[in-house]
Amino acid sequence: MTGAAVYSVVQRDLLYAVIGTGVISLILSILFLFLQAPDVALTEAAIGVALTTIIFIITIRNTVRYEEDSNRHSKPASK
Amino acid sequence: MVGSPVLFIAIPLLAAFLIPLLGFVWKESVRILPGLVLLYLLYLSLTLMEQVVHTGTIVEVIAGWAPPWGINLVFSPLTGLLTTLMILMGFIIWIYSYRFKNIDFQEAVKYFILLLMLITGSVGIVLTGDIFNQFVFIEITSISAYALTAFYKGRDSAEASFKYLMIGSLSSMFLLLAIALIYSQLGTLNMADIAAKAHLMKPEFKILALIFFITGLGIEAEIFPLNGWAPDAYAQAPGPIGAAFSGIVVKAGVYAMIRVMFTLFDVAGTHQFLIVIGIITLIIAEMSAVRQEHLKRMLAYSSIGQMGLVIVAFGIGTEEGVFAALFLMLNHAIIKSLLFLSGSYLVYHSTGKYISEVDGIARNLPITSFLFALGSIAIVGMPPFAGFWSKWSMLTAAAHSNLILIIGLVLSVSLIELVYYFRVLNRIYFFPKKKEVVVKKPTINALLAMGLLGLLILIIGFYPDSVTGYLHAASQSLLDKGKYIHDVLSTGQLLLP
Amino acid sequence: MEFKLFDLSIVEYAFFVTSVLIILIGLYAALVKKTLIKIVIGLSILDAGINLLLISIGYLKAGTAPIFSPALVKNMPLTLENIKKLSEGMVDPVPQALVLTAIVIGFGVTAVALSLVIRLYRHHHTLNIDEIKNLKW
Amino acid sequence: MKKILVLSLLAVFGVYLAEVLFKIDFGHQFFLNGVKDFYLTASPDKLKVANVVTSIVVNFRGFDTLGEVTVLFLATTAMSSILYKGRHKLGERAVLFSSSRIVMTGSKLLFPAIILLGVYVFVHGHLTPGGGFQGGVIIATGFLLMLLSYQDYQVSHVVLSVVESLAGITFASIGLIGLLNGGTFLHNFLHTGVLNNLLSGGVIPIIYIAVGFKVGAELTGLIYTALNEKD
Amino acid sequence: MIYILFSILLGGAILTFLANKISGLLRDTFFLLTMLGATLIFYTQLHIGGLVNFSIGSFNLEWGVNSFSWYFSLIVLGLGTLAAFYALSYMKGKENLGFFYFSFLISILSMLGIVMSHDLISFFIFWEMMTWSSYFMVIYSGKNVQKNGINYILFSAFGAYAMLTAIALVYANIHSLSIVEMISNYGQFSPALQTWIPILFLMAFSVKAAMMPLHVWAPGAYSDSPMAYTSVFSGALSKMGIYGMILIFVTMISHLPDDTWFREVFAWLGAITAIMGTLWAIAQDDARKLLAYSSVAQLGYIITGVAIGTDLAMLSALFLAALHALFKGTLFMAVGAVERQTGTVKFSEVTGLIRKMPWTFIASLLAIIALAGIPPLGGFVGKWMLYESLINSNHYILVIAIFFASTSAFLYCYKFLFGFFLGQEEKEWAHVKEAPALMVVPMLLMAGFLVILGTFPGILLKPADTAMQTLGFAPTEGHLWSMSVLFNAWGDQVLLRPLVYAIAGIFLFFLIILTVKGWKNTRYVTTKDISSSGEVPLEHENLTFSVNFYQPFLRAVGPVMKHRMITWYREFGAGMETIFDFTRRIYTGNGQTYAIYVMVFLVIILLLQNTIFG
Repeated sequence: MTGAAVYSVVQRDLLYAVIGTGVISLILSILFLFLQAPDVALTEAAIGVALTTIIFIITIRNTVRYEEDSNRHSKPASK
Repeated sequence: MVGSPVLFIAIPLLAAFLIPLLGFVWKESVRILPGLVLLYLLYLSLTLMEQVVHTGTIVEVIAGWAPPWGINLVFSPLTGLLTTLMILMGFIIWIYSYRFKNIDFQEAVKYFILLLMLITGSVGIVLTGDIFNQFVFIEITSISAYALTAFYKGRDSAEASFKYLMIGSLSSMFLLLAIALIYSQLGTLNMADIAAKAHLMKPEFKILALIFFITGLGIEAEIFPLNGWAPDAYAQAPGPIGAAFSGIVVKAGVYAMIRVMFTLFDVAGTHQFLIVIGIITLIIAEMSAVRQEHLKRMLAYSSIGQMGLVIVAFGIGTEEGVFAALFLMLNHAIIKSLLFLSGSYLVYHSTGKYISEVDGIARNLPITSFLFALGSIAIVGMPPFAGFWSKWSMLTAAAHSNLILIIGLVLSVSLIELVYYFRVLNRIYFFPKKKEVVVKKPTINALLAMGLLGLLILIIGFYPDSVTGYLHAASQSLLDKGKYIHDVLSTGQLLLP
Repeated sequence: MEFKLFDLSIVEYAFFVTSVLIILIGLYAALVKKTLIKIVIGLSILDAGINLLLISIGYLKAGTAPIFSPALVKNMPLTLENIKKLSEGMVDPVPQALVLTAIVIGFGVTAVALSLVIRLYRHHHTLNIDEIKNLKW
Repeated sequence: MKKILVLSLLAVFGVYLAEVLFKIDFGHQFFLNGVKDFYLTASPDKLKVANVVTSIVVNFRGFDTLGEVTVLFLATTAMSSILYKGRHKLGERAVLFSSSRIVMTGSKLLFPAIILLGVYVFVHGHLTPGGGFQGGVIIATGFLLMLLSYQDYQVSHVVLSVVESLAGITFASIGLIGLLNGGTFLHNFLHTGVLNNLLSGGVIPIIYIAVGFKVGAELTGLIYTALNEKD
Repeated sequence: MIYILFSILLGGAILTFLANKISGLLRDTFFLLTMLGATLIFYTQLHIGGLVNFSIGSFNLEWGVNSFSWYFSLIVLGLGTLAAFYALSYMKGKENLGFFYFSFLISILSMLGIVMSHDLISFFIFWEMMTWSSYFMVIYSGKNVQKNGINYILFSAFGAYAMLTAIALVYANIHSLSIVEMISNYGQFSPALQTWIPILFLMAFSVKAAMMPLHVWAPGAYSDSPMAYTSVFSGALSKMGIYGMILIFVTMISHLPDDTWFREVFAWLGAITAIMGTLWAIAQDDARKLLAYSSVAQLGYIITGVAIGTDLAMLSALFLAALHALFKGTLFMAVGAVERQTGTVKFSEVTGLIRKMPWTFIASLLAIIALAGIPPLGGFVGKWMLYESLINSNHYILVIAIFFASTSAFLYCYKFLFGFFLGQEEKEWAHVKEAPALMVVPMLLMAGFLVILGTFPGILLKPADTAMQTLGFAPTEGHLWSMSVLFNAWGDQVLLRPLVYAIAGIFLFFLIILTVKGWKNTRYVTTKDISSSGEVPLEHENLTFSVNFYQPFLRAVGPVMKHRMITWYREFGAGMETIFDFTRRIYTGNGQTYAIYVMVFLVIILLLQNTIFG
């Protein structure tokens, strides 16, 4: 889980980083099951894995995919 | 029984859920409904306040489970006072924004829902007697605040909002950590219960939880190194929302912080700590305000500074100090709201909201300028306006506790404050107009709202006795920790199905 | 400062260690990474860490989930004593309820944050936080 | 430089946090008279709700849930307010990936099943793991599936907001009825029935169903808003 | 009665303000009626010793009149009424008149309030009302607001806050705000408080009295307000500072074990103020500035008198205070008259108005004579008493300093008279007429009163003596002020009246001779033609004699004057602003930096937790 977290922080392709967070959520929900918290596991699985990831992906789709791109086509901030 | 404190939360929520539905039927209702709700709640809070001052704290139990188990709402003289203040400010802000900028219907729906929730969240923070519930209300307030900050599309509002959100997320992280630490030790989330059992906590847990609380709530209360988001958010939010931030949201943040420090834990040194951070906040904020080019940003820094002053007054820790702090909060809410509301009309024509563009605007906007001047003079603490009495009570409280240095500092900072407010006033009244600017005349409802605030300043200024009774009751109820615990935990009727 | 970091009980505390590490990683991303999306990712990782921490605090060794399911009750008459006996073997349900709330709130905040990111990109054509500072001083 | 500063800050923070956390006896409860014992007994005994988490979420700490639903509602409102550009242009949705016929058909088949699963989850919220949130989220994923695979799939905004509002109003009204009926907000004024029956727990399942609808509608609306966002 | 007096002034102020919207005549009527009504009530109805009580904000407020406050009210209302008449004519046709009259009346009200307050809180409130009403006047013209206006309000606020601190300290210690109780309990304060409370109060009062390190607001503020108000500003409002100083010196400082130290410092500050004020006045080209600096100097004498604090010195201070109100009021009015008739107040532009504005000239001549302290006018009596008290209390060096200032004052007095009224008549000013009667009559009235005072100083000395008795001085039994006799330091009796007559006679004689001689030998030469001196003037070069008047003298005192206090303050202010500007860069605009601040804050508390929460 920590590995997934590190991966999604260092990964420069934002899409993969987001998938990384999805993996974190997945592992987290499994951990929740181990910790006898089925309700929370269910919620985390549904929200963390599915919805959060999809919203991130939509955002990336609307902005940029690679971290290096984040300021590449920056024109002077339009006022 | 006139009504129960839970109505302060339930009715606005009901209204917020209703607004989109009603919007399909009658568009105007979207704007009217929040006002009606707030008016009713204002009536309710005033009657409850009267009752509470005479008969003692009302503890409202949710779902029929007695306090340590169920969530409870506490309507004490203190929380009641703040609730009344917040709802009053909310109502005035509603009046002001009733026709604010001809925003289209879809935007109006969102604006009024968010505004209503901003107020409700703040009221919830104050009323609730449960730390996790308080966290939930803080989140409600914050999310509405993020959205309202980013409400205007043309400005850099999204930037301000994002900064706010970043810091706000850190705040909620710290709050959750603190809650986790407390729960791991005491197994309870009820504030009174925690206060009663605080001595059972291991000291390192207690102090770490306190530190997390200070950091988390300090972000909401805008104490110095944590308030980077505040000037941006104040300046970029629409005018009435700036007023709501300084009149409602910060008050809730400061209340939460003070409640944690005064009631929850019995850690030594909190008072001195409050004084130190309060002074730092005060000085840095006022220093930053002096050379400010943007009017609303200047007001924002001034607002932060005033909150620093409030925190210093709380830090004095005596009943007089708390009284002064509450009085300062009350006055600051009224006066700073007036400044934000009138100020946003003064710089309406300026895209950058520059102070240099208000030159000679008094000729076009005489009433707004007059109200702005009234607010400036009052906030600097000149008698016989409202600000003077609170500053005076603060000074006597400090003098009583032999904190002479604080008096000196506070007054020298007041001098700084005076300089930048009067610079703006001079510009408004005496500078020649640079070019023909198209000024926006305030609408009737905006004038009404500002007039009400101006009237309040005068009333409190000339007849401070009108509020001091409530303030005394409130300050006693904050300091009487034993009574708080007793009041909450003795609400023992275990209502069961 | 006494440290049990190298104690054998480290295994027992794996959940705490993991959650603290994840909180720190999330914070690092939020405080150092320049891309707005990375910052938001950091914040959501942070949330995950805190949720794990809360649930671990409520854990009871060899406990059961706090559900009186038919499988658990097994046709026992549900007298108060029986309930008490069963409940002693259950993990703490309160943190679970809290985390349930916290997850949803965290999701709400993330959604708002991402919509702000889209707005910022539309306005500034960049996602670099160092370049988005029109508001300062 | 900044990295080093941040790393050292985080190190201090982490050490202090870990130091204190390690003093928690993991896997053992050590506080006396905590609230959880009461919840664990009162839930099956008084409320006749098998899932204690549900009874906490909906009844003991129902106020939190009301707040939480509000947070989601606000997040939806906030998101559409932030991304609002004037009038929506329909049919210009962002295309994440072009979907094949197989995917389309598959989604069409899966969709009712997912919705049904969601409904099941929140109807049985007081008996089995899961509840309003989980069910609502599952419903939302169902809609998400459809939205992703069919580019011209539209969800009526009116219907969404009506469902959302009605569910919210139901929640708040049940609370207020409780206030009128039993003197406290969210008072459980219905007969609680027998443990592990579907019709048990008084108002708890009703509230959870309302929550389910509300969450489902809100999340669907949220995703819909996000998906309709396009430069 | 005090209620009625105050409500008349407050109500009149508001009515005047509102009437401005309806008609100018109505406004003027209201204004005049208010002033006259207040004055009438004051003289006929107010009883010395009456007290009224009421409470506000859980404070008990107490107002009353004693002979000490009566004396100062007399100055305020006397000068105020005359200035009101003057203002009607002076202000005619200007903008925002409702605002002007409103502020005028409020400032009169607040000054009366100050002297009639018997508790600290209403004292402070009236003090602040006085500050902002006079601030409105300073910024009325709209010129130099950002500079002079801010200066004025900043210094006033500084003083006010010092006072507020003192009041808070007093309140925290004795739980009462009554001035009487403060004085009677003063002995019980801790030694530190016994020193600091008077110092803090004196800071507030010396700002208003324009004492040396705190005087820099005065020239700008005096010269920027409309002249109709400046006469009150300089004449009466600054006396509020003197009022407070007297109170503090008599009731507190004199009870201190080491009060000589205090007295010496303040006496010297007063003397230095007098000298520097005089020197600066000499250098001015603007008549308003000249008078402003002269006011600063005159207040310096009074402060010295107050600080010395013997019977005679106090008496002379009180006498000079009233006198200063009279002559400075007259002079500012005269400048106002010139300004109104010619449109300028620069000596280098206006000359030779003596024939155009003879009455103004006569009034200012008399006022100047009084100012310079030349017999036979009142100024002489006051200064004489001051010198005598200084010599009696062995302050010989102080006498020299004061005498230096006093004689140097002749220079600017002469400059004032000569610059405006004497010299060549310029064609440019041929059309100038005498000011309207409403303006001239108040000036002449005051000037006339100055003449009377020169011979019969008892008219003022008697109430001043009564006032001093209220403060606990022994009655002076008349021998100090018995109209005709003055004691000098060596115990000889000098008959004042013959002396006065003798000097007046000499003066008249020379005047007649000079006039007659001058009449015969007058020859018109334009002041701007100096080609006969062999110089070729440039075009547009102003060559009036008033340019570089007293150049040699100024060159001589130049080194002293090089260091202007105001530049120090300005540099201090600029330095502070630079610091402030630097400070706000903490808010870098980068959200991430703010987040790092949060972590830094957290870590600092974490590391210091044992110190903070130990």
